[in-house]
Amino acid sequence: MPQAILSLKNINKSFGPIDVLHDINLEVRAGEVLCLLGDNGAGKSTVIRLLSGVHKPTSGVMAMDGKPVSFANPREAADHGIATVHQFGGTFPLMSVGRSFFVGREPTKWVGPFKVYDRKLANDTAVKAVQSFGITRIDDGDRLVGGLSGGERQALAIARAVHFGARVLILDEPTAALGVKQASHVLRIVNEAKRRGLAVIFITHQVMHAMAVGDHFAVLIRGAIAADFRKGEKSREEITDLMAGGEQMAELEAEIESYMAAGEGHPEPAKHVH
Amino acid sequence: MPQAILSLKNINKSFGPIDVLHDINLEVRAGEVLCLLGDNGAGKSTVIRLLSGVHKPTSGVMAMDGKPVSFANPREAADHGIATVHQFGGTFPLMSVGRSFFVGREPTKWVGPFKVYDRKLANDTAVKAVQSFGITRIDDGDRLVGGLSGGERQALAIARAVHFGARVLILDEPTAALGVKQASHVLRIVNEAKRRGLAVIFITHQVMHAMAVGDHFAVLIRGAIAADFRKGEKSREEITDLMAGGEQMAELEAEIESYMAAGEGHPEPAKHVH
Amino acid sequence: ATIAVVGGSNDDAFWNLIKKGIDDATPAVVANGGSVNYLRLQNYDNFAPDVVQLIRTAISQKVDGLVIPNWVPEAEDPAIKDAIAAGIKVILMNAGGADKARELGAINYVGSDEYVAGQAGGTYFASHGKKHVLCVNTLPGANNTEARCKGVTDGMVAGGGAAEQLPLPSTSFGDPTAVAEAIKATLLKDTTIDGVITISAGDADAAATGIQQSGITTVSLGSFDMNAAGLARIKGGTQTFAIDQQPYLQSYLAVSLLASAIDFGTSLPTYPVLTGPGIVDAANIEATLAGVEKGAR
Amino acid sequence: MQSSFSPGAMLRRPEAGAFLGLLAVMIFFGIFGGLTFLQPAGMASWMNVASNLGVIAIPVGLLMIAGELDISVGAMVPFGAMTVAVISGHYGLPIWFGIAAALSFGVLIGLINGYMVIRTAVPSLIVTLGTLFAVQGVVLGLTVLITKSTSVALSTEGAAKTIFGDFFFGGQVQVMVLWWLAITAAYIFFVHFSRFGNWIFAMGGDKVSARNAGIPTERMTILLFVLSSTSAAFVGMCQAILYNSAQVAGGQSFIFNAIISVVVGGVLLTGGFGSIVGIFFGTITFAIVNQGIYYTDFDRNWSSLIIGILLLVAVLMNNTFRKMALSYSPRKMGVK
Amino acid sequence: MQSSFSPGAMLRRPEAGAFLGLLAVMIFFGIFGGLTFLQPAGMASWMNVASNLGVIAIPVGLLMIAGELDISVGAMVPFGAMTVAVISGHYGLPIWFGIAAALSFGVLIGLINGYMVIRTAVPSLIVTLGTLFAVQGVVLGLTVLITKSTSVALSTEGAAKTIFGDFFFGGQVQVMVLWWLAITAAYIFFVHFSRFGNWIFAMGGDKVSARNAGIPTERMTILLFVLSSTSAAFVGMCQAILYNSAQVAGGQSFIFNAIISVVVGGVLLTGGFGSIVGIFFGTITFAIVNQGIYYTDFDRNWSSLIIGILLLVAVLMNNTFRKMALSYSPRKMGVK
Ligand SMILES: Nc1ncnc2c1ncn2[C@@H]1O[C@H](COP(=O)(O)OP(=O)(O)OP(=O)(O)O)[C@@H](O)[C@H]1O
Ligand SMILES: Nc1ncnc2c1ncn2[C@@H]1O[C@H](COP(=O)(O)OP(=O)(O)OP(=O)(O)O)[C@@H](O)[C@H]1O
Ligand SMILES: [Mg+2]
Ligand SMILES: [Mg+2]
Repeated sequence: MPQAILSLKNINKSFGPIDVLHDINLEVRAGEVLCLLGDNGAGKSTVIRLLSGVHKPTSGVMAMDGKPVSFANPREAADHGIATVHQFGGTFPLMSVGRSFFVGREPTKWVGPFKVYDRKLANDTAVKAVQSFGITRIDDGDRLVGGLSGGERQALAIARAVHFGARVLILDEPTAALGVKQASHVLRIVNEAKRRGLAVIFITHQVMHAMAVGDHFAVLIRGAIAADFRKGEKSREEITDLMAGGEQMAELEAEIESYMAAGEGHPEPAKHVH
Repeated sequence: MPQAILSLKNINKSFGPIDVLHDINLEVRAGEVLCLLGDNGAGKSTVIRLLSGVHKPTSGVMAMDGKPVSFANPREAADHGIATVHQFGGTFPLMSVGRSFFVGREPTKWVGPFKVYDRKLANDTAVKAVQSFGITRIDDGDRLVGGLSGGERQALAIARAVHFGARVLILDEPTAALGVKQASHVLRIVNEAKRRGLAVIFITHQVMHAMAVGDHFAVLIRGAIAADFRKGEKSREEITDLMAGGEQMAELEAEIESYMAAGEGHPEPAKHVH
Repeated sequence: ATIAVVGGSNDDAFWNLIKKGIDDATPAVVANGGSVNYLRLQNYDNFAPDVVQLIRTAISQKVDGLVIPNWVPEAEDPAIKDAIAAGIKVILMNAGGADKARELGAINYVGSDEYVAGQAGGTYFASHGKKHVLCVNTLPGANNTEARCKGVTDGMVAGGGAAEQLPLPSTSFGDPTAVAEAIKATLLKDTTIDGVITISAGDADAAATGIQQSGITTVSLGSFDMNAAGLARIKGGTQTFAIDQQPYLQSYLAVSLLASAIDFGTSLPTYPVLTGPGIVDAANIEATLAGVEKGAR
Repeated sequence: MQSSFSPGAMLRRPEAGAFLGLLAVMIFFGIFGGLTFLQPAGMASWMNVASNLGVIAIPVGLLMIAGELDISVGAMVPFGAMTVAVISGHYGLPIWFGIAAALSFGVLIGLINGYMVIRTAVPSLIVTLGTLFAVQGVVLGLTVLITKSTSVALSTEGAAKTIFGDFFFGGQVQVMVLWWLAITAAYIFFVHFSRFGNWIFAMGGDKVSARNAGIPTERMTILLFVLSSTSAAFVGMCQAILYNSAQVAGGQSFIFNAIISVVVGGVLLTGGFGSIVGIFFGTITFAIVNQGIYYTDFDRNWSSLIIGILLLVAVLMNNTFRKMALSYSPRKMGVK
Repeated sequence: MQSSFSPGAMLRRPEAGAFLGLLAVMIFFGIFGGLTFLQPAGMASWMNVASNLGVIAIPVGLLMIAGELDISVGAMVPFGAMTVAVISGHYGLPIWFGIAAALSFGVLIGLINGYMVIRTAVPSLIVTLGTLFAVQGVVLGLTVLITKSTSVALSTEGAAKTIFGDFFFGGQVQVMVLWWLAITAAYIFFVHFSRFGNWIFAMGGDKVSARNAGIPTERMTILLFVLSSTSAAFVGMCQAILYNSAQVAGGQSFIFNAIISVVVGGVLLTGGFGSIVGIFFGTITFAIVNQGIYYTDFDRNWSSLIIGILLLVAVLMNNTFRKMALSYSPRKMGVK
């Protein structure tokens, strides 16, 4: 197994009196997708915010390539090669696709004595990057982001992260608001990033999506790591139960199961309650 | 089959030059869950907005119990017994749970000559309604909504709709941002509403969720109904393809499938690309 | 002759009387083939630059004559000199004085003087036995209002009394209740005050109420400039006097003198032409009211 | 279930910060100004100022709770005053004509503001900045056109004078104080006890969701703009009757004074949070600070500085209380 | 790919509305005022007004693009003027001391505004309203304390006079016009060509996302507040040198005039959209409307009305253009 790019050791995080994370230990490796699972409020986004320099841990050690690091702000994390697509936001409706893509890392060129924003390069790069992820409808980098669909915006954010994320790509619920096609697009993008040798951290509430791309799974329950296992070590039912905070999801799952089993064989319509 | 409570006949909807819906025909019956499926931007939320009085159709007929109706505003739709939880928003962070629950339909009582807002009744009703859906952590109606978790807020919105939605309950992607446990809670709520005899319209991008509760499925592709079938008439793969706008989802699905098949039997970890 | 007149803010009662004087003088100018253009300040918020701007506007319009108040000499003088250098005949009106007019090369000064008007008010108070006067300034920091209050103080001191200024914050400007209550509070706190003077006629409306509220009947009220309500008070005895600089005359004379000088080469030996300060009190209230009827006072 | 009368719950109410601010200001001026300003004559002093401001501040505050701003009130005060003075003073028509006309113009400008805000996506700050200038221009232009003057006298006798522009209680207190108290009580009922108040909070929280919840947001928006500009015209009208005269200029100080009172009273500028009682306290606080300095020995030249610092301190205090309100949950969240 | 020089693309730019507005205003005054105001002397008239306003309007507009407001500029103009007048006029110290002090105070107040905005969640409208009053109070109090007067004379000779407060071009045009053009060019580079401009737009679009994208949002916010209050102090200082005197009062008209220029220039009050060229056009438009009336035969009393209507029309026009910009997509969306 390769050495971890990024590792968390005994990380704790409190917001004032509220303890959110408790003794987190995690490792992320190149060419591997780590799925971070857990209930609403379990602390997944908080872990991400520590890794991307938005917050600082209250205690514990973060290390890159074995050397301890500390990020004063998101910029420093980005400079260390950590690219993050946060759960909400990340795009700017009234900005052009090109400018939005390069926000905070604008490409410049020299024009005489002045270093100016290279609009053409930015637009071309942005359009190419987005199209390489299959969103071919975006062909004008001057178009405003506000005019894109939700799936297109998500793709833009991810394309941006992949473009700049030299080593670690972090995606916080990238598929939540997406349709089946867009979601599968995102999953393909994750597989593509993994194939390119990036380490990926992927957060989702959908077992199917997690299982489709994950190599390694960590489940958070109320701020602590409740389970940490590799692909194939646990069944879908076990993972689902863990994602639900360790409770038995039996009833509903059973209903879904029974339907699915039946569904293949085209059962007769269920009886209705009137 | 019982008579349709709500039906759409040849409904079209354009925003200025943009045609969004095209010749929609749909029927919703009591005690039945209609799943509205489709890609991002297919027009699902637009259908919902017509049904809930936010927009008016450009042409076509909407009927309740066979009689044509037209809603001038959301209030009129609500007065006809149509309760909607919209895709975004619907809760007010700086309002109390009780006031948020009753917003627009505040309970009043007479105090001398004055008709005043009945805070106690509102709080008690709201807390009871939310708790009856399993969210027992909310026990004070004066608490501000902004302090609730995403799942709790969603439950509040649904509990509100069920409480007022005498006949038709519409949920637009209620499970999108929810954890596995919360999502299954919502699915149980849908089943409970159905059992109580409500007609439910349910929008989701997750096949599993759709199949877990749906009796009847309608798939929108680019603003038109591309398929309309009942429970058991189509397989999960077929539904998934339809949800993705009719395209083949084969590759990725295959990967998921293969994993799932293998998952049950604890396969050895997949090889990594380094 | 084409004549430009620069004047005070649009919504200022005083400058409306100036406008009446201009309007009444205009027919004679027009009859001789000329025109009169009245350039008014929008407000007093950016005073000196705006005034200079209006002078330059007049220069750019290539007028023959300019009637201009010299409110802020440091700022206006260069522009007025430029105007004269451009061949424009200038009369200073309302503010500036004879010495300034001579220094700049203007042909005359028509008007009163804020400081002199203030002095007249102070002297009037002192000669009526008042010992301690409050000058209420709702626009502290502005040149003209500061000069008025300073004049009152010097006039009182010369007459053996004392005076002080009450500056109100900008949050009280235009709220008569806040002005009235500020005056009342000051009167209650310092019972030696026996006279109040306001820097504008509108403030006197509020001051009258404030004095009445204080319950101190020995306080007499004066005001700079006057309005209908103030004149009614003078007639009714609840206000003692108003300082009038007869704005109608200022503009009427200034425009007429200037037009005549340009068109016919006349010149007036009287230098300067003083239109004030005049005091309106119970003695001459009836005649004043007759002028008010006709919109000239 | 938590009792709603616990000290903790009290501290989380929107008016908590405003109330503590009021106490602090009273203690401050009590120490530096003696207690004159708490005795009847002194109280009348700031009550009169607070009443004129308060009648305008409450509807302005309601607009802020609903997520809008109205700065055209600064032109509506002289508009109301001038309308009654021109109609009943200059033309000598019965005073009730003038009163009716002043209030009607208030309604009219409110309708214009409201319609422009709901029909266009232009922020209300900009819309009402436009009407502020436009109404100022109309008042000046029409007044001069009609009366050849910018100051119009008005003398009122009888019932209208007693009801709108007189003093009572030993000739010290303006009838406006009674109006203010009555109107505040009516607003408290309207906002905190009737169902409509809930609608205003919902609109400020999320306008689209509020509309979807069946609230007639457009009608409410127009109603609130009509309330604020009519209230401003009402105050102007009463001032003209009280002071027997109306000026074209002035009234602009009501813009910032009302905003300060509302914000000091705990209303959130971004909408969705606040209370009438808070605005009431905020108005009194502002009036005491504005007038209290005359009871002290401070140099009057520093009054603006004191007002500015008060505003910043009050807002920071409210901010703290609002955070407490939001983070409140009956149990401690977190691990273990 | 769509060429960025097509007429359609031009119309979608933020300054399109502002440019058409400027044309409309020029035509309007061309018809009603003759062409005098387009001849050199007339041009100097509105150019001088526009230059003083423009130097302040651009940083105020940048703050609006970044989602903030600064109304304390209304107190910074007299503060800057008074500082240089007191130091170099009253105390007679070298003019460069006064200039340095005026600008330093600008930086200081900007830092205070910026820190309060980033450290607290209080909206910048309220924070700067507080500093507006506080600075007004300080200027009045200190000036009276030091000089026993509210108007201080200042006479400047030599280089400082030539650079900051003189006329050129036949004694018609203020040097401020040169400053304005140079500063505008610098801002155009800074905002539209350097990378920092992108940061400002991102901050106005979504501050949290901007920070997460690695933009030093706090430092940028402080920088922008420093820019606006220093620019206001600069304008005040130059006015004092030009007019040889400084008054305590005044400057407040810059608040609304700057906001109007910025909004007429196509900047979105809620942030994230606008352009320097637009603000430049907006400032000229405002200056022409403000001065143009003196070249017409209209009754001067109606000028406020004209300004108010101009503002509303300009904003509605910009609104239309912004909608076009947003809904633009190379292909028609929809069914079939
Ligand atoms: N800045 C903060 N201050 C106080 N509490 C916070 C803060 N940020 C997060 N929390 C709390 O920490 C807990 C974990 O939040 P987090 O956003 O990490 O959950 P999550 O696992 O991402 O949930 P979800 O699946 O809903 O996105 C929650 O209880 C949340 O209220
Ligand atoms: N008010 C509007 N004006 C113009 N176009 C609109 C409007 N509302 C929706 N549309 C367009 O109509 C189409 C359908 O939108 P809708 O929100 O109904 O999609 P959806 O199926 O709910 O998608 P999602 O799964 O992403 O929520 C989209 O292309 C959208 O841009
Ligand atoms: Mg999260
Ligand atoms: Mg939708």
